Amino acid sequence: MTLRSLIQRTGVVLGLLVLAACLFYIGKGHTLLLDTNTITIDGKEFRSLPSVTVSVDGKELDFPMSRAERVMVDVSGPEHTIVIADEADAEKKVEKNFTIPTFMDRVLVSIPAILGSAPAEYWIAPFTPDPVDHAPAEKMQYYKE
Amino acid sequence: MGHIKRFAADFGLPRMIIAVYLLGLFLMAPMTGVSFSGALSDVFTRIGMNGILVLALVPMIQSGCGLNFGLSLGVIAGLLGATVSIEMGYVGVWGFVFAILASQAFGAIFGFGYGVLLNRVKGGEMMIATYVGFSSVMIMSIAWLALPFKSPVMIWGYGGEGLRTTISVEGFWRHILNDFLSFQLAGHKFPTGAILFFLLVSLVIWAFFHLKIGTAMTAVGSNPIYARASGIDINKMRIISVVISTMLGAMGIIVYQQSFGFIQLYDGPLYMAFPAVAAILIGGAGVNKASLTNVFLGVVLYQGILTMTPLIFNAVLKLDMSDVIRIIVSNGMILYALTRKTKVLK
Amino acid sequence: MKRLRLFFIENAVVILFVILISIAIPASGLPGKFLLQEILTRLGRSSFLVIALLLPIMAGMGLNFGMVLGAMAGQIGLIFVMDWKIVGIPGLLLAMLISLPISILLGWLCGSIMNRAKGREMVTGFILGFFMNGVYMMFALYAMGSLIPVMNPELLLSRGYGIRNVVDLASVRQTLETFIPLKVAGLNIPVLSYLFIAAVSAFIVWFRKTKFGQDMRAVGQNRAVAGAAGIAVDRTRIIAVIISTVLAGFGQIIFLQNLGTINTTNSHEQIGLFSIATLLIGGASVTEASICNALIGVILFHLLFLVAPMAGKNLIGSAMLGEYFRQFVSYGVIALALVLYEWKRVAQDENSRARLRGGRTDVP
Amino acid sequence: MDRIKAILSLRGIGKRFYGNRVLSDVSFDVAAGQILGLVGENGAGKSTLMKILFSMPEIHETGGYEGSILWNDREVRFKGPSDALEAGIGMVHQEFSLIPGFSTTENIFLNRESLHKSVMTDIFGSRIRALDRENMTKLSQRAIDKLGVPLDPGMLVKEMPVGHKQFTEIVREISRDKVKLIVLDEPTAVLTESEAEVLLSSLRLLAAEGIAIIFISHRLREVVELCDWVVVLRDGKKVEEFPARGSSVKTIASLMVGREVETQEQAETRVYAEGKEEPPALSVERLWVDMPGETVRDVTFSVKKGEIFGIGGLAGQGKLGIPNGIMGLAPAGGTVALHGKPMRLGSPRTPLELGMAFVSEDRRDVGLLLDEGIDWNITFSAMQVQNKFLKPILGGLFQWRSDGEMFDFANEYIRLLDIKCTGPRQRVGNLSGGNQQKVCLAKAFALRPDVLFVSEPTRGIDVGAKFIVLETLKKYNSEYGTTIVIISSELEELRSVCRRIAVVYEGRIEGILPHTAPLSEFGILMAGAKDEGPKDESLEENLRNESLRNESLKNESPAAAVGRSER
Repeated sequence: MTLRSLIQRTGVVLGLLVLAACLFYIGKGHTLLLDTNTITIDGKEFRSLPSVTVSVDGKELDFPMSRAERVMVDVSGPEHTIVIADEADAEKKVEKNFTIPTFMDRVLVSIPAILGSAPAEYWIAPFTPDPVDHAPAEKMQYYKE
Repeated sequence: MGHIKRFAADFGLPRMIIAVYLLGLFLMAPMTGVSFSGALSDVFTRIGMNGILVLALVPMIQSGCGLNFGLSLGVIAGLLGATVSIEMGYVGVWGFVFAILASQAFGAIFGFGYGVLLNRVKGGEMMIATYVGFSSVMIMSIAWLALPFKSPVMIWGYGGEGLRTTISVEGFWRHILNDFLSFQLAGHKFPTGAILFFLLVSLVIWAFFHLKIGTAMTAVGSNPIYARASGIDINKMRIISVVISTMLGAMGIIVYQQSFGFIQLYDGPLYMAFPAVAAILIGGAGVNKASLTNVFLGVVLYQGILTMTPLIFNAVLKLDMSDVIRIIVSNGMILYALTRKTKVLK
Repeated sequence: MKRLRLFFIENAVVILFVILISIAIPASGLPGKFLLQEILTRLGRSSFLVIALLLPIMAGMGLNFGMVLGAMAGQIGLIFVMDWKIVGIPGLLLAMLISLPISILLGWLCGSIMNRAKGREMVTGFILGFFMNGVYMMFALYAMGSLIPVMNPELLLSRGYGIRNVVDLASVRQTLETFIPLKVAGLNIPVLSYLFIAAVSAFIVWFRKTKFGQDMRAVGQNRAVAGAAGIAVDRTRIIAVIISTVLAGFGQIIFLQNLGTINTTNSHEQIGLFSIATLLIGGASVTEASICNALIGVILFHLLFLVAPMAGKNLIGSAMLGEYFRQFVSYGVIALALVLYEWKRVAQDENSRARLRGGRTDVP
Repeated sequence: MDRIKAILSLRGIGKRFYGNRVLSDVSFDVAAGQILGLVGENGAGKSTLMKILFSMPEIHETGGYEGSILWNDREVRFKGPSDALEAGIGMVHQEFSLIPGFSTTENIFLNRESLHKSVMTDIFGSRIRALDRENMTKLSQRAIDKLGVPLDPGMLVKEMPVGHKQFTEIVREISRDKVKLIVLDEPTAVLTESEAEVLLSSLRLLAAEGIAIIFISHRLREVVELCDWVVVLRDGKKVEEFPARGSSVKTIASLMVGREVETQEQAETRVYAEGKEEPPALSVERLWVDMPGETVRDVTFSVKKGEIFGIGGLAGQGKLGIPNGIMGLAPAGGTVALHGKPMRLGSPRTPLELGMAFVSEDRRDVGLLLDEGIDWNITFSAMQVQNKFLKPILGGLFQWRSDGEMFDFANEYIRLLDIKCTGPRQRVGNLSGGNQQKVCLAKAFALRPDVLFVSEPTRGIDVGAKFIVLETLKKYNSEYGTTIVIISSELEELRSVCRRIAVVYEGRIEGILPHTAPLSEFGILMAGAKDEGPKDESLEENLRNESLRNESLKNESPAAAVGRSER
């Protein structure tokens, strides 16, 4: 085996590994938990609007979210766009991009934080299910992307 | 030292590993609280159950037809014999005897056709046997749906079609051999009759290979060209071996059923050949050579592993890996035999 | 006239099945549009697996019963992807990438073992499939979740280790079929699946034209001559099996994403049987097979698959009968192909004997 | 030697196989453009010599060779056949090494295909490159033109006539750019007369282009016609080399088959078959046998009761086909009568039941059960055909094998024939060739045959065993009056035990000679040159001297045992 072929072969293997990593990165599925609960950041309280329509990556939820609700949405990849509009006033619309760390499986997305233009690092948080779930079970709705 | 090495070479490494493994299992039995005598009784029951099916492989191996993966054909003949016997309403010993006689008739017919086919595909017998076996099982499945059996024991009760998938032989000839002369061995039943029957059939086969015709059959397997030059009709010998093998398969499955208690129809016979093949190979047989020693050793080792593995594994690891181990051991053994360099490759 | 006869003899299997199906379709009473849609879907689902069988046939190793090894590799890839929650097309591609090294390793193993059993590659591959199934079960049922970390508890059995019997592939389910939606005359066309099949077909066609392909053909026709000419016979055979195994792994991923679930312990078991039967029904033999045979085979086999139970029910009043008949056909067509192959081989031996007699043929 | 510069010189080549000397001190030269005919009986060492030239693995594995090979004046030691090919030496084998489903072009360039470039070469190796078929066709057409034969580059080999296959093989060799020397092993054996003509003229064409050719053939007429120079090998030695022009088939044949030997001792042992006018035990009329490589076309002869009859001839001429056909091992037709009663041909059982037996030339495949013991091997035929070694049980319903009788019988023959073994139960596969042959003889004797065929009784066995085998045959003949037909490639052997010897050529009996006939006559018959011109006197003389010189040598170094397998 010549050095040239050794280099090229190593290159192919590395290329495949990089490809695998890329696929992992862009294909990694995340479960978003869109949350309209009131959130307090640095002593400042953010409240959601009474009713908002939310769409993630161009897909709108079937029905608007009121306060203190949590909705699950499956997405894939790191980059996402969220559009939040006031149900009462369609003009009042917020469109934001956010990035999910690759290894964060379940992501709590705080609608009030985005609406209230809180610093971007507070928009999302890893979600670890507690033994007692905050959101009432009957309000959980499952969406498939 | 050289002696031991020679013995090891003769005995074969895989066989040795399996024997040591089985021995280990038996030694562990008392430590794990597994009932030793119960396990032993279980092993013997299984030997009596499966022995003849393993024995059925010998004639075809000896005549050079290879491993009879088409044993399911014999099993089908046995199923026909058993169902016909039940349909006729024979009970007890007579039911059993009739089942065997009927199955032998079917076995002879199937075996003849099968033998004629195998003679035309010399060299490719094993794969063809497998798939001929498989397709016959499926044809028979259609037949089980269509055959006009009437016995209420066998047909679906609630207006279903054809025969049941499993038919109980309770009340006909369940344990007819197992219970014959059986005695209690430390609180567990020893299946004397089944073991005796297996030995008896083995004796007949042993005698057969000491006759002129059996000698000729062995020579055909060893070197068909030599046999032909000595005036032997190779094709005839091969057909006879296939017929005997199929008939033994038919008998074997009935003995199996009397112990098991059920007749399994439809897909039941599909993979019947594989454990038998694995057993005889574990016993040290080759693709072209098999002896009764191989049969005995093989059936003891194989059934021993099958019985002991789940017992010990469950007791020690709380883990039932017996299925996986069975699959790996039996197919590994067949693979080993297939890839081994055999001297006579005809 | 003679040519017509020859055509019938050479395509006897295909013609037989065409006749069989043309009787069974009206008997089944299934609507034509339904059948057409099903066939379009199944072409996309199964063709890749069937095409995976072609190279070993070219290399003279017969029907690669060892392809189930590739299927296992594919399933392992999918299980990992499910565990890591990689979704959609990237998930499928990643599953293929994961299966790749496993397939290569298993293919190498399979090829090496077959090289030790020259002349009985088929039965060896067949048994090897069973054997590796044991190893696979060990891996899937005992190692996963204990030795190999599994993050997603939904995949595991309740006892805490071992993959569940059924793995839901919801996140990749039918992504190939729906990625490029196309509807023609009310029928869904799985465009991307077809592109995959086109790609593998192109690969096979191209591969035949390379030196690898030429060597494989040479090895397939006469090992001794090829070896004497300096072709690395064993290596060439192993490469044929490796490629077949890798393709079988990809094929299994495509197959399963269409079905949407994996039966952990037995999704792969029947794949070898069905793929081989499919190829043979398409008119292939143990020594010759083409992409055409594969595609025709898929259409005929699956038509039979679809209509046999209904036809059985309508004709004889038993759906089970159709089911058994279908299985009989799968096994029977393999048995038939093997018998024909052996007959041909015996005839060829006779023929080459006759040729040795020399140029003069004045023997009375 | 006053010839032009040699491109290949063999200097004192010798070779031993497992202690058997098969070649000793062979030297000759080949010059560019020269056609050298290499002739010799089977086992004379031609094949071994060529194997040494090509440095086949089996030569290394058995300890290499003696002497040196000079290629273009430099000593070479090729590491393997590919090295020799690389250096420019090509070989056309006897059996076709062609892929049936490939075209002429594909076969010519097998594993030397011209390839397109590919960017993936470094990753997957050069085999990933696609074939440049256009270029291949062009090159193969060029090579075909060079040979001047009517070959179609696109035709599949399986659809070709035999001759074209041979041409394809030769084109393959000359298509190599560097080829300087081509070895042709029996190239005309499978060709028709006209095809052979085409081949010979194309070989002349090649030679004219400066390519040297070593032409190995049993067809001596072609050798005389085609070659510039002839080298005769016998018993592993070079007997003679001389220009082909001016020599004749007869002289070459005589040189090949050996020397005149007629000792008193041999004449004495023949007494048993002299005199009495016995009726024929076996008469064969118009026999044909379809045996691959040994076709018998039309053979008629008869053997007297109690006679030891010899059948000789070169390999491939059909002498082996005769016993195989009569014994039903190969498809045959014609009339064979035993003691005047015609016998049905085609089933091995018939002749056995009528009291005939056969010791096959193919010990391993036909003669023995290698995996069984000596006792089984010896007694099996007698048991199956004549119901010996059996005990009736259950009132004769079954025939029980009597292992004890078999054991004793085997023991007796082990003693009689001096079979070296650990006992009657030893696996025959573990015995040496000579002892295996003795087992084969014992198997035939166990049948107590009336007529016994023994085919190549001494092939591949050592001197001691050879002697015992031949002596046993003679003894058996004189003790039981058994009619024996010995088929052998070794004329000397036949002449030492038989009274009459038939020589087979091209599937026919070319003539039957008494053992006393001069060697040259045998040679002429073997070469199929009955009606050739007058003898070449000077060479005849030469031959006589040669034979006297070699006589002593012959006795101490038995003919090549291993090389004998060549056909």
